[in-house]
Amino acid sequence: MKAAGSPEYYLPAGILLFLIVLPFLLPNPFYVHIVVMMAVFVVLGGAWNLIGGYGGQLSLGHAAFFGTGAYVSTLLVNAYGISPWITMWLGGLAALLLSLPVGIICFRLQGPYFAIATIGLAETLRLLVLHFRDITSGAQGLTVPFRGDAPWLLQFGSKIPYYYIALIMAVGVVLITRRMERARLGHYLVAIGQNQDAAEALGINSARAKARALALSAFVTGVAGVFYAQYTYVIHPDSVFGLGLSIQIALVAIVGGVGTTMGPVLGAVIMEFFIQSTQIIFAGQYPGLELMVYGGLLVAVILWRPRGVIPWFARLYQGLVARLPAAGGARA
Amino acid sequence: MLEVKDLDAAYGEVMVLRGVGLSVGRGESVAVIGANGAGKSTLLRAISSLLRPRGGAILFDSNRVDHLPPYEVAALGIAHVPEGRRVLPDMTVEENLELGAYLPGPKARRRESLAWVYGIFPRLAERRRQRAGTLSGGEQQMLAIGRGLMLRPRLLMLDEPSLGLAPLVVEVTFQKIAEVRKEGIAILLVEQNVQRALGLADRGYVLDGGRVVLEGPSQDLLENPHVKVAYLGL
Amino acid sequence: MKGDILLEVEGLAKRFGGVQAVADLSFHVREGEILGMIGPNGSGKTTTFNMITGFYPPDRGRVRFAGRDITGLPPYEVCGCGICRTFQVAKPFRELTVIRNVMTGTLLRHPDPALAETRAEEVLRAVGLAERAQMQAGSLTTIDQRRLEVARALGTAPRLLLLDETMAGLNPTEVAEAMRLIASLRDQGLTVVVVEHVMRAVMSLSDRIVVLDQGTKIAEGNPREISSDPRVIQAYLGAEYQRA
Amino acid sequence: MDLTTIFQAVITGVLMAGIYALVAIGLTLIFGVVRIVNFAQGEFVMLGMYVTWWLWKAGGIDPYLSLLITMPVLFVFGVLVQRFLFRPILSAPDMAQIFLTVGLSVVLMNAALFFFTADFRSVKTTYSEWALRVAGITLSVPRIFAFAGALVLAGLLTLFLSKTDIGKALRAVAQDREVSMLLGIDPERMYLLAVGLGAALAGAAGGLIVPFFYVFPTVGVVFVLIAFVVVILGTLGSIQGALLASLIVGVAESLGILFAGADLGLVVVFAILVATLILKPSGLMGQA
Amino acid sequence: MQKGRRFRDPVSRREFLKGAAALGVGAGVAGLSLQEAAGAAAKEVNIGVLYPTSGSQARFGQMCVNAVKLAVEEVNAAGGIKSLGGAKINPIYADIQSDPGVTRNQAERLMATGNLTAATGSYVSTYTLVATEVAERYKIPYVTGSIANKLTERGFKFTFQVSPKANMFGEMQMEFAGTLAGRGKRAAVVFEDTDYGTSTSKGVIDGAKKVGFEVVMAEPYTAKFTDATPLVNKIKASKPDLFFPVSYITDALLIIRTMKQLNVNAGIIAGGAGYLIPDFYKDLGKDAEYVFSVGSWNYDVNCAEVPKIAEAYEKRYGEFLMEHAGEAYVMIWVLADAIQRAASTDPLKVRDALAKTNLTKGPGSVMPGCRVEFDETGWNKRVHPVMVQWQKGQLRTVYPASDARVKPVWPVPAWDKRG
Repeated sequence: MKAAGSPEYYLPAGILLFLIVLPFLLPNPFYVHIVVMMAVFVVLGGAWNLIGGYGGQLSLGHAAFFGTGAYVSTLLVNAYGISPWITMWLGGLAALLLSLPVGIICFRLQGPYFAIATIGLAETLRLLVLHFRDITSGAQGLTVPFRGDAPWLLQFGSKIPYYYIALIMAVGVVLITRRMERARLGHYLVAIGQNQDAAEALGINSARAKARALALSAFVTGVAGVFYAQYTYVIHPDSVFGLGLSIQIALVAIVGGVGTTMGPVLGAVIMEFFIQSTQIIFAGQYPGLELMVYGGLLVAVILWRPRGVIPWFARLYQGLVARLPAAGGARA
Repeated sequence: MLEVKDLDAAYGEVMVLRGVGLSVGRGESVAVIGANGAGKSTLLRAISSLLRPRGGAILFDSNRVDHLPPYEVAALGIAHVPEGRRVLPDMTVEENLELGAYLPGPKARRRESLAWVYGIFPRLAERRRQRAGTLSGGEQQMLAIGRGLMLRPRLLMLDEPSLGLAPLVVEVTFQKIAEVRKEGIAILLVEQNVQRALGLADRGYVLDGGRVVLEGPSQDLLENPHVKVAYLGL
Repeated sequence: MKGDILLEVEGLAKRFGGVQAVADLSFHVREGEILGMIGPNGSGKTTTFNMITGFYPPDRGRVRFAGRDITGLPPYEVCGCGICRTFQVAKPFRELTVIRNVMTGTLLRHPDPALAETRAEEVLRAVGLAERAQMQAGSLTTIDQRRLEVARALGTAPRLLLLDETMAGLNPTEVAEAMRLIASLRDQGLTVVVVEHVMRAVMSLSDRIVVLDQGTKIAEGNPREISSDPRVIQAYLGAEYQRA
Repeated sequence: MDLTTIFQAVITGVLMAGIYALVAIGLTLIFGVVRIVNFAQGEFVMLGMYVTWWLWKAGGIDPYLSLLITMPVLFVFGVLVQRFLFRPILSAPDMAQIFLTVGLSVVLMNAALFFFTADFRSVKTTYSEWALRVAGITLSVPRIFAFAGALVLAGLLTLFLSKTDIGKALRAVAQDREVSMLLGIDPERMYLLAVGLGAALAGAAGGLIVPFFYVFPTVGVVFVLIAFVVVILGTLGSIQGALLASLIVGVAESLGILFAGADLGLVVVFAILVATLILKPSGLMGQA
Repeated sequence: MQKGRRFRDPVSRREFLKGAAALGVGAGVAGLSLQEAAGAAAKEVNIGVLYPTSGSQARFGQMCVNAVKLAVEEVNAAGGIKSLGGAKINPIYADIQSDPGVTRNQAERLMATGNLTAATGSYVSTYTLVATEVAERYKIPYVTGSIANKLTERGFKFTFQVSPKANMFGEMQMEFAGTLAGRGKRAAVVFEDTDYGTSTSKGVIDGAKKVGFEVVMAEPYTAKFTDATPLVNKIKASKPDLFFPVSYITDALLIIRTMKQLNVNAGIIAGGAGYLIPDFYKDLGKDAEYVFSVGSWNYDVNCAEVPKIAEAYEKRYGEFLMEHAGEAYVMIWVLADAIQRAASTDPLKVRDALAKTNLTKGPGSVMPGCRVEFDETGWNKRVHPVMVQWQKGQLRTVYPASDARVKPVWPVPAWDKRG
């Protein structure tokens, strides 16, 4: 019997409540920054998961969509003063349009061929953005002019509004993932991932299903790129189109657990925690040490949980749910 | 020489062999027949350790071999010619054969074995420099058997050597197997072509649904009406 | 004879490397019948299925379905036309539940997941898997995996069902069950082609039988004709068997 | 654009191809046998370069001579990597494998930074500066050595794979792991060998590059992306493919710089990659 | 290496642990809290120091950090900040990993948790652009030696730029080239496709017309090449009299080596960075001779204190103090001066003091021009670039006349005519 007072309901509700009040519990803006970055990577990892996890297509070029969103939006904001609330959709749309040829080219490829082709496409885009500096300002990057508190321009003096926007986006991605998972597309993608031949025999056009998932994924990634540009004020071809970002996006989903709704959420939290703690604990004094530790942690997690931490975490969570008392009542 | 006792084997959750018992004596040739899916190939895979059994025991020269890795089973002198031939397609015929004598013992006799195998399969000698992947089905089957012989096995296990071959080629293949038999090598033959298999073997087992349903001398089985029933549903 | 010709295969051929898997194969299937397709291992039955359903492009030949040329269409379009197949080696989506496996099929005609689920439940009841709906497909027994394979195919509401060795590895009771299931499908108006090794089943189920050997058709006719055809016995049991 | 300039570009591209080939062959060998795409291959090269540099600095050993030490050292390193990092995840999803090697590359790169600092090291030999001039075309001697070294090593590897039993066993494992076991081959040992050889080749690449290039912690990044393009273009697992593809990539890059622009050389290379994959999704040597 | 305490930013680490606990993920690092016992001394002025000490820019970043360490020790040894009772400067180092994203993150961390009075650093303009955006929002003064014009042209109140601006470099190079070689020469310009390369080369290309040069080639390139031959081959085909490269490190070295090999004899007037570091001469030896370059600083800048500083650095680190490291050094003294005048650790007061900076003597003044005074945008209006040339293994300033220590060697002997 599941009552509203059972842990199954009050635990998630409690977590959500905690997330809503979280910024006020944090000692200073840096921690708000960390949770904002966690939320951004929940969005990115979640978006990647749509095609990489459910669709089983290991993309290492997602920075291309992120960068496209960030650049298209920022160029429009700077040139025409359009509100980022509007260019957000345009940035997402641009990324979506980019995904169409990417899909046509790459979905014919398998495994490592696919992964490396996507690296190639993102790198090509990065080099072209550097090359056409009359339009993109090349290596100078683009700056979002500082306007102080300007909600219409998606700029705030405090980090807290950014946090809530990022939180809404992160929750949005979780909901999109759940929705897709339950819709026809999600069923199809999972089936393709399990056995493409069997799926095709059941009338599933696997190329089309993957292209749709990629388009959705690209769109969300592009929107996240716009938010990131607004939040971080400066974008640069190497940072928003770089291989490092592509890898980190995929890593979030992989460390968490691909093809699951909550995997990227967990992955983003863990990865960001690794990044921040290594940077802080080994700060500055011994060059290379912090990244060495970070890389080591990465290797350790993958050796320990090659399928991501989500199955392990899910057991912990279920155990917790089972052990928690029903709200208002004593332990039975 | 080979003794299989009460063998259970499964792929994942699906039980394929249930309590199979079988034996092959020195120099004896034994056929395992049965319809597709009866578990014949699984039996051979379990003997050569490609598949770890769920239960039961496999003994070779009275020693347990069911927990050895496959390459150590091979070292004991058990050659497994797998279903579908599985020649190494990007290597030449001769390279395939040479690899058959990869282990130290057989390697010492490699030149001799090569001559022996070419003697049995002159066709392979003609094609020694050709890539194995470009051979015809029958030639590939000969190569696979030849490769098994290079091990100088005491037991040669053949999995469906007639698979996908034209009748004439099947004919030739079985003549060759008969020649091998004369060399004193024990043979464990898995086959669905009842006539061929039993024609060659001293004894036979009929496998159905993962169990041995009939066993006995080949002649008895050939005359047993149940065999025909099992095959043609008559 | 049963109804009109539903599927017509004409001069189909396929070669893999050194092996001619199928050579100049022609046959047809009539609406509402069960056509058995038999032949020794490696005689080209599965390759034929693969060519009909678009997994392999044929080297030569045509496939016509309900008057439409479907040669070379991709598998999902072939399925969309109303031909669905099962695989010789069952290919369940192992990590999914049984009901979700079947939903993958029913979603083709019912894009709304709720509707697709209802339909999937119906199909599961029809094949006798209803109680296992929530089990992981990978943990099913052989017979249930075969049932699932059929259920998934039925979910796409096909006019023609191609069953590839659905009974391999089943014990006699299970074979009998499978036969009942297939017969009931025909009774519901479905056309079925069965590739099968279990002769007992083919012989009693099929309206007509096509026998393949070495990639060509060596015999065609009703079960009685086939079982007494010397070419068939030779192909199966060896040349001298009849004399023995 | 006069003909000499174009010819110089082509020759330069061919010489660059030697280096690309060396890095790529190690990569393709590891993939062919163990089925792991090693994103740390560039860092293997970096290690080889540091070993070579250190031998020169501390022991005054000539870089070419030190190949005799560098290659065994890297071989052992590769064996250890296979044993303790790759083996536990051989049956894990592709993704986990790729990211394990990414993590490894981060660790190696920063370990080098930690132990050797970010200084740019170089080895000055008497022949570092030598150049041949033929008909207005200049060829750097150490680059010719590197190219020749690449050819020799590729040749030796090919000989090893085609003439020795162990080499054949390695190929057997790559083609059919199960059958190789039936022939008495222990695939685990072949995996150790393959990764060891792949690493040794990376070490050799490092040694051959040092006389005309620089050693620094992030140097692997310079080579690895191109090496990926090469192995994919030439079909993963194919050594001949890697050789052919590295020639194409080297010349395309060089001509791309000449005609399209110095910042677009790689774009030209990627364009060729994409075009090839559209026509042949499994690369030049792939079965259609 | 620093002796004594191993970790130098205890404040932020302790803060982090608090934050981590708040996030409910603190358990993993709780054990590490033992190491923070050292705690902050009573009187310290925290200065954030952000340089890339890992990743592709690590070589430059590490040299800058070395210079900062030297300057901090000197400030503290000289009695610290006297107006604050001899408070010591406590540098809090952060490695920005040659990555704009990490720069953002580290800037956030230091400025939110470091209890900073001011910050300095970044070397690469791209990173400085990011860091100063953060500094502006946290209202923490940021002193930089990065050269992008944009840095002080955004109306920021908290960014201070001690170095010449990007456009001045190219203008200086061309002005010098004009006086050196006369009008009507053929100029080839190549630059790595980073911000530094594109913005300084723009000055070169624009300046070429003014001195009547014909630009026969102007091309960006990607610095991660393994062979400069394709590029130099193309340069050779354009038959230049003068060659203006803007490069990082390996590309600079390969370009010069290859020019020698292909016998390309244009006068080389480089754009700083890779041409001005110890590695350049160490690797090229005599082939580095006669190469000109523009620089934002040099170790023979014509100011009284410079020889002493250069000597101290070289003695300690075994290599000469290169331009960006020199600036990094100067900036610590500029900050010390402002804090001294502010007599406060309050970032706002220090900002106001910085804005009024007018250093004419002491180690804080030793930019070219020997004076540091910020205009209303925060730019050091007294500074100009200098032209230097490699002569006998030394980098010597040759232009403008006010700064020149030696005469330029011109024309440069052809490669095959050198001893």
